[in-house]
Amino acid sequence: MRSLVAVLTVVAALVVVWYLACIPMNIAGVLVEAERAGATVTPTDGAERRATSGIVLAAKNSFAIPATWAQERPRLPAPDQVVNELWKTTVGMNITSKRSLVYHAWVTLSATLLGFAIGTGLGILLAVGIVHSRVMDMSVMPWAIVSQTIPIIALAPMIIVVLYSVGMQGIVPKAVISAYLSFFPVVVGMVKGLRSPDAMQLDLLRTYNASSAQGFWKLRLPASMPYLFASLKIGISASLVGAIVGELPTGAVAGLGARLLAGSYYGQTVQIWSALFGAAILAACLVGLLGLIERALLARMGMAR
Amino acid sequence: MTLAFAALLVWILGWAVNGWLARGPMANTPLVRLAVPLIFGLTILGVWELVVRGLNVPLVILPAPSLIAARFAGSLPVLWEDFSQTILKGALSGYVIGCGAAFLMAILVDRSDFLRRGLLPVGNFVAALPIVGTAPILVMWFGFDWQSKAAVVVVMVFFPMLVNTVAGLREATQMQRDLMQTYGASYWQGLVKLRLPAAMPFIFNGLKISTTLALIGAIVAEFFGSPTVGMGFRISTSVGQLALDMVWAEIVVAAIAGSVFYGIVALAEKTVTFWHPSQRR
Amino acid sequence: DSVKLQLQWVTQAQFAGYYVAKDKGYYTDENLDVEILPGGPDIAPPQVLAGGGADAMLNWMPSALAAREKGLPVVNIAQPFKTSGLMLTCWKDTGITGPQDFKGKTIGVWFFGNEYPFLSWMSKEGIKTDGGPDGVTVLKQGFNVDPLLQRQADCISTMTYNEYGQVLDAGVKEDELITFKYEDMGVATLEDGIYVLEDNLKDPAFADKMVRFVRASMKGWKYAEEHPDEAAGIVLDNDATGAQTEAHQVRMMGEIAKLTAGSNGALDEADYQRTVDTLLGGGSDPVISKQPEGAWTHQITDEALK
Amino acid sequence: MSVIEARGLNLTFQTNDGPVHALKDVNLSIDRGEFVSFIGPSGCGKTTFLRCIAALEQPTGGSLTVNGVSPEEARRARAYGYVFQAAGLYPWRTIAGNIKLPLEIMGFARDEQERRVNDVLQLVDLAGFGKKYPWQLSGGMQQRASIARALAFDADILLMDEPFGALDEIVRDHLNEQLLKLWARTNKTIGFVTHSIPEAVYLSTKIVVMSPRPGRITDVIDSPLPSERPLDIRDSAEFIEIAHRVREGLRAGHVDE
Amino acid sequence: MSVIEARGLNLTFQTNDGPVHALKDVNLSIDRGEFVSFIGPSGCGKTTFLRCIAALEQPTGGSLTVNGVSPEEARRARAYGYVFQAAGLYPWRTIAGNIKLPLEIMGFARDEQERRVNDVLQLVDLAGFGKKYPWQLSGGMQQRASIARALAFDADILLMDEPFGALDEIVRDHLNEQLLKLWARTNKTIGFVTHSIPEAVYLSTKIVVMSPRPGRITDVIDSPLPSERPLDIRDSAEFIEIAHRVREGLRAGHVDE
Ligand SMILES: Nc1ncnc2c1ncn2[C@@H]1O[C@H](COP(=O)(O)OP(=O)(O)OP(=O)(O)O)[C@@H](O)[C@H]1O
Ligand SMILES: Nc1ncnc2c1ncn2[C@@H]1O[C@H](COP(=O)(O)OP(=O)(O)OP(=O)(O)O)[C@@H](O)[C@H]1O
Ligand SMILES: [Mg+2]
Ligand SMILES: [Mg+2]
Repeated sequence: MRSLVAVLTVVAALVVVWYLACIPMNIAGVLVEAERAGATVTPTDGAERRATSGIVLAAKNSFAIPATWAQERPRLPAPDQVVNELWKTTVGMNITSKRSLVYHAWVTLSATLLGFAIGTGLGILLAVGIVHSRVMDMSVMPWAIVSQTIPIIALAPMIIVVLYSVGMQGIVPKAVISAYLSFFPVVVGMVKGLRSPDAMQLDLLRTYNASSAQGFWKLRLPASMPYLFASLKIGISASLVGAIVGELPTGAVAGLGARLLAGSYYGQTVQIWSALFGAAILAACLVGLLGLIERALLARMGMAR
Repeated sequence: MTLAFAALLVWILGWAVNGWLARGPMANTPLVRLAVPLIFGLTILGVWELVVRGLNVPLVILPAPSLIAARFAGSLPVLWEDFSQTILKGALSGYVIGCGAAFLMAILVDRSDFLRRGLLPVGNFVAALPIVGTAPILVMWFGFDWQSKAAVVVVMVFFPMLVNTVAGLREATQMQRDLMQTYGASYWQGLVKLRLPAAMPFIFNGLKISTTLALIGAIVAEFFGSPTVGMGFRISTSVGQLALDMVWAEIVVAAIAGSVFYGIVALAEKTVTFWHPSQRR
Repeated sequence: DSVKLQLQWVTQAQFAGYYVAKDKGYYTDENLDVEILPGGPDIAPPQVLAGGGADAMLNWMPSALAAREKGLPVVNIAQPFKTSGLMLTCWKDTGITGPQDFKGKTIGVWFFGNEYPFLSWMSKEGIKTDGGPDGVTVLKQGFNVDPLLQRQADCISTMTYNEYGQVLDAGVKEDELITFKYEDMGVATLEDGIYVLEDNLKDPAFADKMVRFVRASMKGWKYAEEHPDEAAGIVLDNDATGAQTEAHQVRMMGEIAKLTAGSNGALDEADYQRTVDTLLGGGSDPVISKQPEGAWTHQITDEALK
Repeated sequence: MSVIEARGLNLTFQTNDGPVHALKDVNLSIDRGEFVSFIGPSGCGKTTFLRCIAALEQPTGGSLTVNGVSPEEARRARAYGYVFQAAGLYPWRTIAGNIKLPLEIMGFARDEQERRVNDVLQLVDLAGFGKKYPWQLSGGMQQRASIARALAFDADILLMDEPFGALDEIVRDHLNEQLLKLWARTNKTIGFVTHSIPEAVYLSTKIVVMSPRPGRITDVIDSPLPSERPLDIRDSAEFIEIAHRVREGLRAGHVDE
Repeated sequence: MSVIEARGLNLTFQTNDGPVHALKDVNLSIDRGEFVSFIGPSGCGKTTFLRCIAALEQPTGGSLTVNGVSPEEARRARAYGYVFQAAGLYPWRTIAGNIKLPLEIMGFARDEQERRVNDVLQLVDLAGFGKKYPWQLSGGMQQRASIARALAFDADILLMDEPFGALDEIVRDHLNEQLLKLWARTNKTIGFVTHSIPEAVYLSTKIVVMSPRPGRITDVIDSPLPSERPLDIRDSAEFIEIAHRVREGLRAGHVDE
């Protein structure tokens, strides 16, 4: 409850700052439009205006301020414009329509989930290997770190082309990229988690003469659950970013990435921002969902207090 | 086909050598710790080379490592120019500004429970904004040169750093805080003598995460508009020119730069947080 | 028979002929099942072709010739676009009146294979592109016209059918701008040709498939030229992003029609030679270093236009 | 004169499971120079009471004065040296650095700091270990360092919360002996929490027996033992008798486990 | 017949700072049904010796047999119930689930599992707590659950490493009493590590005093106390005398701290 009030306060403050920022950001464009519409603006000379800062322009042309919040293609759209667009393209539209953000979110989401599943599966397998094999630990782990320094967007087109050439199109290439981004946090978290049982707990199993499979299922795996979920939450947002990145070169067919691209291509700032927020909201929902699953699972396991 | 078969052999051989090293009596010496991943890397390169040659993979799909190395060696001036534009100017300045701002913000936020509760969820939300959406906007705002790349990096590293630092500042145990109280220490004394040192492992965690983010951010941002220099610029135009060897040479630069950057931060971490159990072995 | 066609960019009226042919059943009439793969930033159609992800691609000739020099033997089998739509659009108030005024200015250029005509032109004019005081500063322009509107560049690359309209849409009046058409500057290069891999062409079955494909596509183009509004509608139906607007596509279709007019699909050798000469004239940094051999063929169009 | 004076002290924690009555109606007065032990089962409020004295916890009722002023004011006047159950040394500082910490905070001159650090290191038998880091020392040595830290700035009142809980019996005996000597020498007022009956009896001039739910004082035993106490005083009949009385008091408050 | 037989046992750990001689020339034989306590200062090798018996550590010299075979074989025959210092219950399993863990691993039938869990819960006075999670229980109850876990599969030998170290004196007394009763009933062989002299004396038939650097046995004391031992046997002269002997033995090995 207290958190909610705090969050709302911060959001409100940010919104106010945002509205204020719109004024200097957009004033120059607004003045050009106003001038074309026949209004007199100061300074009248375009070149001189360009050399003047946005704040000064706003002060000299206060009549134009309201217009900075209602431009059609602003540099910085006002919050209500973004919210309006979001509303219009989600609730206000049939979700099967290609103009509906929900449709595009679904396209991205399906790639995200597939990629997340692949990445998580791979990450867990790798982590199991690393924990159980010293060779893998010593040789693979450093390269896993290096792999994260490679800019994925540089690889994305190539991954897609390579997958094209073996006949994979559509959702799979996107999912592969999203898996590439999500596997790393899972590996790191899972290795940590599988190693979290202390020596005493492992020794206990040895006194029972338990096999290493029994040790895995009865000790390491349950002990790793909190770590797994912490990294799953990071992994799923990474997955989403991966799916969006994968949508750019695949031809911007559909999905949030395509919306971003098309918006950017046609200078539709409001559309970019709404797609951007759509993506962030989607990420928040996915993380929230994982949080719920975590709570339920840990409660069933008796680890939630 | 024979080459592909040789690739399999190389793989098995590399793996066997590593297995022998890792299980051997020297397994814990620094030399072996370095050698094992290196051998693994070399094995992969060997397999790659042999597979590409053996299966006649077209150059424009995947060049062999030897070609990439040749291109790397032959383009050092260009690579250096791109490196200094993207990494030294874009990534580093963004990294310093972003991490610095996040650090100061964290100290502010930490003073007020209200701010912390309010800001962190919002911060997490903002951090989820995908870079491919924010980068074009920032390029539009800050122009085509490295400033906009730095801005992208700032946006990318700010929240991971903030979250880690805030968590770190709360890391001091109740007992350690109480001790400060019994001394009647002021807020700043408590901050400098207790909470900052205790936060160091977390701060470094944030700094480490931020290194790779900074690199990726600066390179990716160049895809959305840049002058005619920079690693991202080179990668994207080289793909268009089908100069895949150049693309991979830049990726090698990125990987080396990333690893070195990460290594430096990790080294700094080792000296600063020498006292932390994780650094003590 | 199935054909995969790799476009250079996202679905828009620039590719109307193919969408029309598909929509109107021209491909089906030829017994073809055509899949149109939209492109996007950072995906190189020659690469897709090389990887076997597509049977044919659309490409600008400079990029295709460069790929050929890189060892990827692509061949032009048809050239539906007769005229180039590429322009450089500048603010008039920067004082630019002709190419000689470019020195010291900032110019936005598309890369990814589209930079070749510009570089050739500049070297023909003797202007350096390294950002020095007596050269031009080149920016890698993004997907839109913002660099011009935001005054980050003095000039940007535009296409007659697309970006130029966007600049006007933003409220800029034509008399505030000065525009240089590559066509008028004598540095025009061929755009949007249909290319396939040389080896594939030796296979008679493939060649036959391409004949039918080109025939149906040209039929689509000619239909689109005559019915621009309907063609724009078809493109819109095929746009999966839902971001395109009708007005924009209708106008684009109108401009595109001007570029395809005059082409029956067969490559005009003179145009080809002019393109090659322009590219070879690239001075110190030419796009291609030698006269290409076998970069085009009339084999398909001869058959298709019979 | 009484240094610490609690009258009808109450402290209730509000928790998710409802209020916890950690201290109920606690009355106690401690004179200057006394060595007072607090003993009682887990959760009876020993720690809480010590924390109230050091103004680390705010009582919800009753009155508590230290040196005639409120604990808060006493804390500002730096009246307390507090030793926690675990040594709680800062791992990023050397032993000497840890001991210097309160001195830095209180603004002692640099050479004065050095002098005091050396003095207290000597006092707790750690001379020569100043440059080591905490994790390089055994548990017993760490605990001694933490006592040195509490002694360094010469606070009037020394509060110790199970300082020897983690140590083995022999080390513990040894530290007990040293603590007694130190107390005799400096004449500080000491509040000392322990779980060990012999320890409480051996050290204290006054033993406070507490019992939980709600936390309250069930018995206050003034020790008749002489101030000179060799270790084998623990085998004396007097000692055993007091120990017995403490044990009875404890058992009474312990019916439910 | 001797269940555990160590002859000239040596164990050296190789560490970064050079070798650590954790056990040197240890000779000891333990008969069936004995209750043996190990006592000694920190680092003298008590834990290490227990771990050697349970085949968790490999001796570097000498011989050690358990039931006439090697510890390794004895472990495979599941001869040990081991109770660690901390309760070490798995937080994601209920108390019953924790006790069931070894039974599952050893492949007991399902209804046999249930039966045994109920039996041992009864034995340690925790009937009715099977469905609770560890953190819902007090420390003393957790420790009893961990003992129940070690008892569930009826190992011959029970090894306990400071099982009551973290508990307060009253709870500890109570558990000591119960442990003695249990031992009397089941007639297991018990190896028990402790830091507390009274605890060692109260529980054992044999007290092994150890001393560190290198870890070795300095004294083995056979207790003359009767097997029936009420708590107040601790005030008896006999008890005090043994305790005194143990303390002397300990002090001898403790000169350096
Ligand atoms: N911050 C707190 N919030 C809520 N309850 C608390 C808090 N601190 C202590 N308590 C409760 O107050 C009671 C007394 O706690 P306290 O720590 O003083 O016991 P103690 O006598 O020191 O026990 P121990 O011997 O285990 O240290 C306990 O029931 C405890 O759970
Ligand atoms: N795995 C190990 N590697 C290196 N040295 C070890 C290891 N385990 C124990 N030692 C060393 O062996 C010696 C004996 O240790 P051990 O744990 O048996 O002592 P202990 O008697 O159980 O002490 P405590 O009472 O503190 O538990 C110590 O000096 C310890 O530092
Ligand atoms: Mg306490
Ligand atoms: Mg031990």
